[in-house]
Amino acid sequence: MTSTLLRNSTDRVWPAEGVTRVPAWIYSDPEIYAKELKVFHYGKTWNYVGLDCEVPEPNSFKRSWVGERPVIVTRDAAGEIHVVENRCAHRGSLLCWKNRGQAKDLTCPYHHWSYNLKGDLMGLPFLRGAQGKGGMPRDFDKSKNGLTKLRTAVRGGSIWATYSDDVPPLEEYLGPEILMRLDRLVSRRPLRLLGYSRQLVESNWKLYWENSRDPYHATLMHPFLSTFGILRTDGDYHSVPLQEGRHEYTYSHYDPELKNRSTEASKQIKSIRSDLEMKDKDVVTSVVDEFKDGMMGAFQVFPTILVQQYFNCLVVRHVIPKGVGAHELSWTYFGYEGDDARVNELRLKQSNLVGPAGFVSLEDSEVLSLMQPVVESCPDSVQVLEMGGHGTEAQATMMTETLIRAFYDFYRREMDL
Amino acid sequence: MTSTLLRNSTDRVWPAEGVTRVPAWIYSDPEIYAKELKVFHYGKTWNYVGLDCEVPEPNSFKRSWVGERPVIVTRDAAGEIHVVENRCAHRGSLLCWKNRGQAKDLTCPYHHWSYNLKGDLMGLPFLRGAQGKGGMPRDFDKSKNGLTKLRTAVRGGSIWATYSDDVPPLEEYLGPEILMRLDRLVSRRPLRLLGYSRQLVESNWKLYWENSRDPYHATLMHPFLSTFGILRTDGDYHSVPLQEGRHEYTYSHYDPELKNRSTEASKQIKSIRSDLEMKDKDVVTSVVDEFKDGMMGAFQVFPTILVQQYFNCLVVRHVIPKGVGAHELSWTYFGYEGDDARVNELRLKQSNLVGPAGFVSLEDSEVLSLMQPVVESCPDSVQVLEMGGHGTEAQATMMTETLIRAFYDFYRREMDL
Amino acid sequence: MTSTLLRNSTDRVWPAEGVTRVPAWIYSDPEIYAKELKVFHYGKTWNYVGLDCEVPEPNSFKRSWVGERPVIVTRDAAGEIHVVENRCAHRGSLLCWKNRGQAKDLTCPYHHWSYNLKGDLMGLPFLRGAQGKGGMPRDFDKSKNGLTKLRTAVRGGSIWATYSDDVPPLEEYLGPEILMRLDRLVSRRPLRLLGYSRQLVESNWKLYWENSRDPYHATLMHPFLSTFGILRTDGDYHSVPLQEGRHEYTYSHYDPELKNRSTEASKQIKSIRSDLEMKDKDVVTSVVDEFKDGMMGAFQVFPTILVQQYFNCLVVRHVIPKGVGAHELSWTYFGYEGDDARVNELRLKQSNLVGPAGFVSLEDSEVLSLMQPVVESCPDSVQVLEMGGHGTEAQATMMTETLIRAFYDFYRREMDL
Amino acid sequence: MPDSAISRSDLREFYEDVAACLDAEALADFPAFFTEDAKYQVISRENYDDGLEHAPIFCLGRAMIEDRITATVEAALYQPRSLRHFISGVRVVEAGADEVRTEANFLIVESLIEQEPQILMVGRYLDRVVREEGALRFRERTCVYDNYRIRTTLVIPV
Amino acid sequence: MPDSAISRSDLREFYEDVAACLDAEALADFPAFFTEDAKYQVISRENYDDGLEHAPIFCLGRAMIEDRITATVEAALYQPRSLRHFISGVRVVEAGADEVRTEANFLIVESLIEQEPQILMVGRYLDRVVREEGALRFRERTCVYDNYRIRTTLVIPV
Amino acid sequence: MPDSAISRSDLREFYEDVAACLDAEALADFPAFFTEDAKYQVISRENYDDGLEHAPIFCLGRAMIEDRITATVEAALYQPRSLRHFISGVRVVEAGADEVRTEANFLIVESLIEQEPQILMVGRYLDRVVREEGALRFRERTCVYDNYRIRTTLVIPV
Ligand code: FES
Ligand code: FES
Ligand code: FES
Ligand SMILES: [Fe+3]
Ligand SMILES: [Fe+3]
Ligand SMILES: [Fe+3]
Repeated sequence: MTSTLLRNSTDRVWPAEGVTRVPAWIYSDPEIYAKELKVFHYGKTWNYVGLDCEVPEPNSFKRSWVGERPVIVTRDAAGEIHVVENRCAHRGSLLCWKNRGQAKDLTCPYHHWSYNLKGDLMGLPFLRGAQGKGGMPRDFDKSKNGLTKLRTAVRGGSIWATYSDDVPPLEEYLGPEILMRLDRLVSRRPLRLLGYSRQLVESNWKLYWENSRDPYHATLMHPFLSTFGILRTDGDYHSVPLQEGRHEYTYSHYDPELKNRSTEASKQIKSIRSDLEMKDKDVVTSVVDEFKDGMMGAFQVFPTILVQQYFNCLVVRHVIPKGVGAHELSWTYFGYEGDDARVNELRLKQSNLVGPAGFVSLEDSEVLSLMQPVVESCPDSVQVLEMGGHGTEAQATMMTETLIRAFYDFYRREMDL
Repeated sequence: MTSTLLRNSTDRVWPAEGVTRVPAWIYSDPEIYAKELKVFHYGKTWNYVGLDCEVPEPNSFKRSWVGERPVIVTRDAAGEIHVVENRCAHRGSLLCWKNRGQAKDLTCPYHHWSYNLKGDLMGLPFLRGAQGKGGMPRDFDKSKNGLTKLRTAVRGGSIWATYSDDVPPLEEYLGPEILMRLDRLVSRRPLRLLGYSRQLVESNWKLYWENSRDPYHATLMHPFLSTFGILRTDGDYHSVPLQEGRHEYTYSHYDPELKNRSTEASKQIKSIRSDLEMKDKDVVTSVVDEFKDGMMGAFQVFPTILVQQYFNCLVVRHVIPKGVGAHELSWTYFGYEGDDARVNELRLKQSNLVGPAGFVSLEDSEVLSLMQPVVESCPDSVQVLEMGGHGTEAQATMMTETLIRAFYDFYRREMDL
Repeated sequence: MTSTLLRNSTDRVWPAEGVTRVPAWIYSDPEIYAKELKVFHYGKTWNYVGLDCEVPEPNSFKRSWVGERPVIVTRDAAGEIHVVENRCAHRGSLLCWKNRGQAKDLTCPYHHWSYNLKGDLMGLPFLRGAQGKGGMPRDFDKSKNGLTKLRTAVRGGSIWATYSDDVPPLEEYLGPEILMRLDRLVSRRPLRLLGYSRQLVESNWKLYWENSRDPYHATLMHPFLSTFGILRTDGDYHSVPLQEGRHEYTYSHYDPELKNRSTEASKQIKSIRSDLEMKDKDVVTSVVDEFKDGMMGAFQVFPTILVQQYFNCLVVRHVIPKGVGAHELSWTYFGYEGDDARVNELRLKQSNLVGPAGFVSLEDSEVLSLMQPVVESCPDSVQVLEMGGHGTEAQATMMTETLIRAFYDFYRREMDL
Repeated sequence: MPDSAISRSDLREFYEDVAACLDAEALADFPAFFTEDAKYQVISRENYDDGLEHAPIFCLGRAMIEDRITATVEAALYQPRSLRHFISGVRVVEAGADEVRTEANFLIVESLIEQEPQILMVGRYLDRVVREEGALRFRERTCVYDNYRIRTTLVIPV
Repeated sequence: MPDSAISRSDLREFYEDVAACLDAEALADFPAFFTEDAKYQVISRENYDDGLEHAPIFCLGRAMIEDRITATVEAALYQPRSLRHFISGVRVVEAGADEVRTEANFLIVESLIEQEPQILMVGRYLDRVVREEGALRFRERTCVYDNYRIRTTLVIPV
Repeated sequence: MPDSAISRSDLREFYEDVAACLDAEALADFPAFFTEDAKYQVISRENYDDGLEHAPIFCLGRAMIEDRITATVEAALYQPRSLRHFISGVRVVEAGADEVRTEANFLIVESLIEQEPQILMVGRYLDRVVREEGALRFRERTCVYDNYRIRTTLVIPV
């Protein structure tokens, strides 16, 4: 950790090879991290903050985060969604102490200043004092002392916020490919909240960001995927960077026969074992193809979420930075209003696949938390990103790091590195 | 936390509004914190280090702190009080490992250098070596290798220390108003130690310093106060800054009828509940008015203590900084020699009011520890201090932030901010 | 800790007295620490990494550290020893997750790149892709993408590594005096591993480094030594700095009569108690003088180890820095192939003497962990090193700090302070 | 009491035996502590109190418990770890005709290479226990963990 | 033994029931575990060993225990928390005619929003227990905590 | 069962009494819990699993246990500390003719001046217990600690 303290900006030179190399100091340098928050999370981006089913009725709220800053997502009496900082305008106390709940207004515990769910200051004790003593000055303007309001956008059941007035509208920021995939999951039917899994991963947030853009590792590090025929390197697969690397998506078509086929590629995977079976097939097969397209996929919206679907398990992974060396993974599992009992059961059962104890995800946090001390102790070492060539174009394979190269192409421009 | 690392001195500009605004970065910037220790605790101030009843007999000692530095308060064989650093003059080992005790001298565990209770080096093993080998050089001067001695002052039962030769004598530093209030509690009769409560609060020390200068929050955030008629915003109350904001005091006269009176102001406090009663009234009423003045009050002596009295509960709150993001609250409860059993029982019972589990204090550490991450994640946010106007003058009300404004007026001058 | 953050290089001025003084900031300043790692552990030094009996057969490995960097010590199929970084050449994952074991190759958990025990990249999945898609570019050169290999040297049963091409060969680096003492313990007979004790000491690594060069403290702070007649300040003793302070050794001849003799010097040690006896004498007496020289001694090889022998207890203390304020002490206890049951039992019993629970070592970590907060809070305080005069020459006594002065003489030259 | 009855000390020993099985990573023996139709889940207090059904580990029926063991043992990658269960306050909250509803507190301390030991999980067992073929078995075991987040990974059942 | 006698396993179950009441924040039920003249205090080992009487929680008589519950439930503000007690080593140190002096170790683990779970308190119970109206009750419960400081706040009784 | 037999609850109480002795730092009473030929060792799981014999505390025979107590009480220097043992899962793994092989989990929480309380050690007791002169005694006690390192120092036996 300390080894980065000696560095000054002139030491921060990206390797000459460009996007096929990544210097380890970007994962441990506190100044790089602070700049990322400023440029990305607090800058010209749209940050995911939650789903509308988390604030189901009027007069409800939930806590969320934009970068390291705590925010509150509210639905006011009129049903409108707002996002405000969870920081009292008076002296900066944390305003809301509960994760989620109902409330007509937000009252600060410290001096009881109270705000409506839009974030406007409605009242404060002893505004005019009492017995002619104390109180706020006559010129105190409540309308200038509300909560910090973030620009908010809602798309289907998803809620977004930004500190930027310049960032283009959400639809434009997401772009048609992401919109199509997002709508497929959250805009066609009203959402129903299944619950959360929260995970603390002691690695720089970008190690997770890369990992979820890395089809190359999937079938190798997650033996479960091939062993039980969910995904295999030789299956049909597409890795597509978007907007010069800002976002990306991947997808494949589920192939029930995959498990029993042996190919040139499958032979290369030591960890495949064909003799194993799940006793309860619900977890590893497509029982109900609810989207009628046989697709399984994931997509990333920079800088906050990865949305993934395995069969009927629908989940948003929210990556929340917690200092240069850690991040929280907040998993929100959802379904749809009117899900029948069978589909609901499938969603719950298939949640065993992804999450802090997920059959195809638990290896990620194991590897990344062990990787962080390594990158901290070797800030001048470099990562090699040449799988699938040196380019940043879309590729129809899992055997590529094009999505990561595309990301660092984008990253270097934005961070001016 | 890291978000402050990018800052350089030019970023540290106080808001143009002056003392009615406080920038959040003063609570999280490690360089500001380091400067505070240098200018305040290690500079031209008198630091409270303890009470004489903690070192009751000759040849006794107790550990204390000045800023982050460990010190030892001793009473030598002649009964004289001394304050020395708890750091061996030889190689810097922690000298004294016990909180409190009796000792004729201080012997270091590492190489057994021994010092008298004044801090003078009395002896060291093998000073002259043995068999003509080893030992210290002839020119080694014991008198130049004693412990670091702090300038010490005693007022009544209170003990003070400073690193400064320039700071005026204690009486002058405290001033007549503080002296009067301090003497009322610690100078009229010999003190008796009741015990300690130690609390770790994970917030910058100044958040607590403000909090204890903030009558505005008292009846709002501590519902117990009004509910059980101890203090109410519409009661008689005085908020008095001293020495351009360096110290301050507040006081009120206890009014047994307060609980049952309803007024314009009391109606503004949501949290008042008139239907509740304590079964044991000893805790919430003035049974024995031992000072014969019906006064309840508190005062702050910069930069270390808040002294507070509730009925017969007498306690010194010692604020000990522990890094930029935390402080220890060391509560010392005391009474007087010759207290009868009834008064002693009242003191012990009424200690339920203030401390880590105190009915009228537990909310403070809850709020402040939740506030620290907020100020760290929003270093550029500002606090608004306009209750009671924009000035720094004394006011006869609780509905004011004049004491906090006065403090930051003082703070900015001393810190050159 | 924070108090060091304000410092800039111009504040870092060594006291005018020179090596008889040590400024406390060298124990808490993160930039000094980072420079130490660069100049020492990653610079022109040989770092101890283990014993050959820890990788007894071909195709075995163990984990170790050079500075803060994780490395792997391997013995390949041909029996040859190698040291490589425990960091995958692909994306930097921690390669080896086990402390010790057998393996024919090293396969990374993340994408299964596999390396031979020399560190050469042997293969990686989908090197050529599959179905004409993906894979590495044609020009990808496996021979250029192996693990980072450290220059390795073996002396008797000891294994050493360096990042430097310029540092002289190990034998020259160690010098004849160290070689003789090292060979005495590890080169005459094949070693046998008895086991490890690992200890976390929350102090700067140099506080331990001094401590193990400090005969002055031994009999004073470890009362066991004199009480049970193992070592006494008035015994025969030699303190010898080597190579202008880089390394050092100390030794004494065991004297079974020492316990019962009273002298001028022994009288100076308060902590000696002559009335105590061990019921099992095996732990405190020389039962089998296996080296036929009656010697007991220790020596330091900069910057990683202290090797010590008490009777038949043979142990290497590996000092591994873990940030500016902590270090790991990794104790490796060993014997020899063919030790008979009696000697083996003596080694195990006498291990009670040194280690995290050692009768003559447990005080060290107690004192040093309490000392670290003191040096952090008083960065400008100085240590006084005048025992045994002001020089850095060898001395035939325990009553000297010459070895520490010699070390800082060396340290200042290397660190340019 | 009838020997079919389940005493508090029977339960404590049963709970301790289950914990010992997990601490020893004898995972193959774990499913046998459940009835065939058993429900086993590890769920956050946040979800449980809010009536949200999602649980990071969610098994309906012993078959799914066996599947999780298979996946963990045969198809998962994780760093070596030592887990120790500490169980306190085992008690019967309701004794029904054929089953007892029981509760207890659990604390799981995790030790990893190069790390200080730390609390992995803390919370409550909310169970339904029956006597089957002479042995006690869980008809339902709901592990409600208090900790806000799971540190790194949850691999071994709770 | 006479059924009035208090066995070690009776005591363990009593201790566990009291802890369960606190963990469930069923504070209203807490005073009933004490006799009317009971003394209940939570005191630091620093004060206790030094013969200093001050205790952060100091109740003389069940009325004061009820008052503290009232104050905590009706007139206190604190963040949501989960507490779990772990009790070990319940034992009788002295069996008197009408009361037994008992001791045990306690560990309280606290879980807060956005925090990793942590040790809130650790220490010893030093108690005097009597049988009253068929139930065990504390005539005195002194909770001596070892930890040097209280982290943030002590809200729920120990 | 014959009164010579050793029940699980006898063992739990025995384990708790031994822990109480250590928590009270009544070290002089510690050796009496062992037979004269007893082996007592505190060893890391790393060494134990690897078949390495070295143990930071290694005593062959009660005499060596007494020596360690003497050294600790009379000739060692360490800062004041409070230790609390928490023991869970005491059970018999094998009941032999004259001895029982038993296991349990231990957690030791340490409180130091100016520090937050922390886990000092966590692991397993692997013991052989006999009844001797009417009392239970250890013929062997092997304390296998899971934690990778010992934080600062191990002074008081486990
Ligand atoms: S800080 Fe929120 S009301 Fe004062
Ligand atoms: S450090 Fe105190 S005597 Fe040496
Ligand atoms: S990081 Fe090792 S194979 Fe990819
Ligand atoms: Fe993955
Ligand atoms: Fe307050
Ligand atoms: Fe030593």
